Amino acid sequence: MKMLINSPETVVADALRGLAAAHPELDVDVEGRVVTRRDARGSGRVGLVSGGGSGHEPLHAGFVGPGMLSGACPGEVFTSPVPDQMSRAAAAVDGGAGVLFVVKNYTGDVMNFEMAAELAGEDGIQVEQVLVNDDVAVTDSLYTAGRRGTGATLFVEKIAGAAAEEGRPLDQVAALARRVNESSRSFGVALSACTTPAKGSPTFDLPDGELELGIGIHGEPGRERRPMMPAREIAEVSLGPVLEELADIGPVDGPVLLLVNGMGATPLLELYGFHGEVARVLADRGVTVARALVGNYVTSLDMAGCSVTLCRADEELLRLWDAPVQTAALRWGR
Amino acid sequence: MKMLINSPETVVADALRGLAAAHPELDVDVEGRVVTRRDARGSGRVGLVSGGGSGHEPLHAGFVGPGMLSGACPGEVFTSPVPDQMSRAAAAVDGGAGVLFVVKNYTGDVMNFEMAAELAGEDGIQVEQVLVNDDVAVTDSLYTAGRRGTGATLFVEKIAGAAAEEGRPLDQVAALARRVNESSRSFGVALSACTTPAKGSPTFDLPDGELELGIGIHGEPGRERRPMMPAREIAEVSLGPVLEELADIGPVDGPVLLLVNGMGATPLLELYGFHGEVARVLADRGVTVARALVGNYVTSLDMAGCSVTLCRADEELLRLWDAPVQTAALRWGR
Amino acid sequence: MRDTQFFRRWMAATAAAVEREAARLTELDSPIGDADHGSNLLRGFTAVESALTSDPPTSPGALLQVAGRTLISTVGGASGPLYGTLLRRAGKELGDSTEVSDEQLRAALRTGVDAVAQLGGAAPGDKTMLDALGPGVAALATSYRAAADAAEHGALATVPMQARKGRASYLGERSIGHQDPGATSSALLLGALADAAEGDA
Amino acid sequence: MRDTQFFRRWMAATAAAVEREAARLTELDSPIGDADHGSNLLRGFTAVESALTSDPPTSPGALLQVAGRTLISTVGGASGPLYGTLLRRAGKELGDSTEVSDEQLRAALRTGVDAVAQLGGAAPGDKTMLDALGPGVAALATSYRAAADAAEHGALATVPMQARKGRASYLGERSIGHQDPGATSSALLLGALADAAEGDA
Ligand SMILES: Nc1ncnc2c1ncn2[C@@H]1O[C@H](COP(=O)(O)OP(=O)(O)O)[C@@H](O)[C@H]1O
Ligand SMILES: Nc1ncnc2c1ncn2[C@@H]1O[C@H](COP(=O)(O)OP(=O)(O)O)[C@@H](O)[C@H]1O
Ligand SMILES: [Mg+2]
Ligand SMILES: [Mg+2]
Ligand SMILES: [Mg+2]
Ligand SMILES: [Mg+2]
Repeated sequence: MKMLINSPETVVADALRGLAAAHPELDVDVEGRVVTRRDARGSGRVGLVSGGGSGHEPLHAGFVGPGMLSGACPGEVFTSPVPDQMSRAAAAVDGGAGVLFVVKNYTGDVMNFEMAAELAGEDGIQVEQVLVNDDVAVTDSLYTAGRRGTGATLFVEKIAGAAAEEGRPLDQVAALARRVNESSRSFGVALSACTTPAKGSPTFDLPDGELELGIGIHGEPGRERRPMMPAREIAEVSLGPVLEELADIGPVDGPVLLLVNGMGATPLLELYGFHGEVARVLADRGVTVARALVGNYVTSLDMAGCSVTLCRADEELLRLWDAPVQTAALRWGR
Repeated sequence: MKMLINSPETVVADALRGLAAAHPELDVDVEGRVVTRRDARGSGRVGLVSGGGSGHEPLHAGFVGPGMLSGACPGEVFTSPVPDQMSRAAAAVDGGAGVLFVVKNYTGDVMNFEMAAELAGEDGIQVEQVLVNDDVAVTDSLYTAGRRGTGATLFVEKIAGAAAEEGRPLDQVAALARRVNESSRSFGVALSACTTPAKGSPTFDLPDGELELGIGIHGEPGRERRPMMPAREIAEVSLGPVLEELADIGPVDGPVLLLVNGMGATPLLELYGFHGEVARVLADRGVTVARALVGNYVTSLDMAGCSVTLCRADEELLRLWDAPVQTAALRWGR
Repeated sequence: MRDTQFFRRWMAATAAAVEREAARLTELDSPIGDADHGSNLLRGFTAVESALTSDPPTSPGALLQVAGRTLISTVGGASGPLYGTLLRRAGKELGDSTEVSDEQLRAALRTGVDAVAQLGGAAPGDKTMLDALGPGVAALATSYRAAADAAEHGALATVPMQARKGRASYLGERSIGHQDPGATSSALLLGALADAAEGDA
Repeated sequence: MRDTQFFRRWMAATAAAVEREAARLTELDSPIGDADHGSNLLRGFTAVESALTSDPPTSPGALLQVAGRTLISTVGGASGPLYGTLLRRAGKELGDSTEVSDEQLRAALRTGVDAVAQLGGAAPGDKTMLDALGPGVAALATSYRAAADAAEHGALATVPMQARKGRASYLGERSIGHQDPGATSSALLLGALADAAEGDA
């Protein structure tokens, strides 16, 4: 597999250099692997820090800026960042009101963020953590590492970011973030595997007539392989378990936030067509989509495929969703 | 090749339905294949209409909205739209100040827009056209169809759109659009071919160790095949002819606009790394990048690869570039 | 003399040939184009068939004009305006008469081909549909079958040419060695004409 | 008694084994993981080597703690904190003495393995590195080579297991039939320890 890179070893540093060149408004510490907004320190606002393996761009660095993350810590490709990164980011963005870590639920991320929280605590920074675990393809039981964190991360970061921007205190920002996570569920489908720079070949074989249901965002195979289906069936098959699990929490009778997400190599032409099918299924089931976002936001390198995330919203969440955001990848409002 | 579609025949209509669902602020005529902003008619502003084959998303429909296009006409995949679409769009967005057609220089687009201009003229709408032809990989001679229109289309649509939004008259908006085009040059590189829904297999074979230099945005092979190279060399090889052709017009001693564009399936991680190399080459050559945009904007379905577009800017162009824009794919300012 | 039904059969035979050969036309459009010629013409001639069926024109000239306008409104790309113009101009040339002579048809098609050359700016040898249409329509002076053969021959003769118009021209020398898709579909058009004429005989 | 040099050789042998086997570890991490285990450990043990070289610790305990901290600071993922904790806790256990007995080393590693179990929450049979580390460290009571063999055996024994921790657990039953990458690298670590011990003899 060919890649537009210099070498597998320098991929992350090279991308950070490019990010710095494209976004002079961001503080990019290429050595230390930390991206922060410039105006966080001493702002009095809660700092919002996330991070995870690289390869999911624009998540997370593309979401750093007013109204969303204060800082992001990119690890190696599909490898959680090390604790030093997060404690460095926490120190850089602590405005005096404490820092919230947004952690996707993967063994590595959880352990590394936990160690970082200890380090930051030793530095006198008040740290809270929220674990994102929205992926219904994984059974949440004692016998797994628990549901993975996927598309809901974007909802959590946007809404908690808006709350932090408003000057809400740490406990409230953390509570909101947890509420968004608990209200969100996702399901992902792969039409092709992805290729990591280190491996140089697809992470799994997916024959031409088949797709993988219930994939994560790290090139892991899914729970089940099925014959290829048209977009309208993929929409049914994806939304089924998402709506089922949401219904377990309570009736889905209010407005929802919807993310129709591309895994990286799915053309927007296809993704919009898929979104049309998702919207149709939801309308058929009487679900009111209050806001929809369509695009490649939580990706898996060059994987072809898509995921759907729904979040049960209310007035407050919608207001915070609509609040201005000004990042590399997500921008609206003033 | 698997695709996230219902059927090759319905791809464009399905995508338009999805666009309509995701963007209630747009008028989407699925039957008539026209996307327009709601507030164009009777606005007194110049209408800006573009279009072309589908498969280049977010171009053009993703650029419809305040500060950019008034309307877009998506053809079938890689097939210029038919004249009826553009004359329909012209009628829908004519605010009384005339309409400018932004046409990428391809035989089919040129002929279909020309026929549409005649139709619109018969309807009493004043129409001007600007031809975008920025791709230096094609020699502009009597013996070719002339340079293709690629990345500069985004610059033309953004800057002319800002001028139209300001209420400038048709002749001035057209002159600005032409100036942006004449000041812009592009070069594209493919790491993989793309697959059209109709054909279902890659448009050309590109072995693992090779890349295509000088490709267009329709899955056509390029002018030359070379052994695969690292990103830093691809940056050199791409910028060389762009800077050379720009120098033919005059010294590149002022600020430039830079678009580092992904062809659709190139992960942002790679694209940012590539941008870092582009920025380095330009800095080495003393070129001042005033504004840079990095992302998948002028794509070729699921092609892996990139293109670079430079536009010699001045105060006026930079001011219009910075002016607010509010579209599905490009948003900034208030 | 050829009546409206003859032209109706010509268009039907063309539509059938395009349907049969669509995949091959798209395949030919891949190495030197954008892989859509077959689906473009399939969409166009399917629309022509339904236009001619739902509201059958009553003269050869009207029929060709409807076919041409329908191609322009449904095909897009380069081939839509070009084939549309070919048929529309030929149709205009035929006027309102309900029957036309072979000689009139030949003259009308010559006018159509000239309009294609003017609209697209291509010359013979540029590796376009003109390299089949030109010799094909010229050979109508001999017979319909001769025209079909000449067009077929003209299409084959595009293989060694370097393209100077249309998308294939972007490839420069790399366009050499491939048969032009538009010239190939032009041969289908004139082949269908010969089939219609032989059916008439 | 084992001096600092012994531990230095252990780490060097581990780094060499990881370098040799990195591609295989990543390969094992593809069907049931995310294809990075080899490059993760390569990055980590390369950093350990340079940390130990640039500022050589003067006791076995200090050395293992530096190695552990370096892994934590450079590896990331699941294996970084886990291997880092293994070595750091073992190092802490060894204290400041410049020489340690085989018995002390064995006890220290047992403490390290317990810390790994506590941090990761995995139990034997969950198809993780613990399935090689556990039997391996237990067999240290017999000999270093026995420990290496037991770890190797433990790694092989993960093949039929269904994963209940880490990324592989997402696959449910589809994780069966693949060898766990972390258990495989744990066997390398204990193999390197045996090599170092045999070099000492
Ligand atoms: N300028 C031109 N003059 C005549 N024929 C042309 C010209 N440009 C292209 N063609 C013909 O059109 C064919 C391509 O048609 P098609 O694939 O449907 O359109 P597009 O090139 O827009 O994708 C070419 O094979 C060629 O024969
Ligand atoms: N909870 C856990 N307890 C013990 N070992 C674990 C646990 N989770 C994962 N591992 C080990 O880590 C290995 C994977 O390491 P690595 O690939 O470097 O990290 P990641 O899974 O984050 O990509 C697995 O093969 C397994 O042996
Ligand atoms: Mg990993
Ligand atoms: Mg085309
Ligand atoms: Mg074509
Ligand atoms: Mg791994």
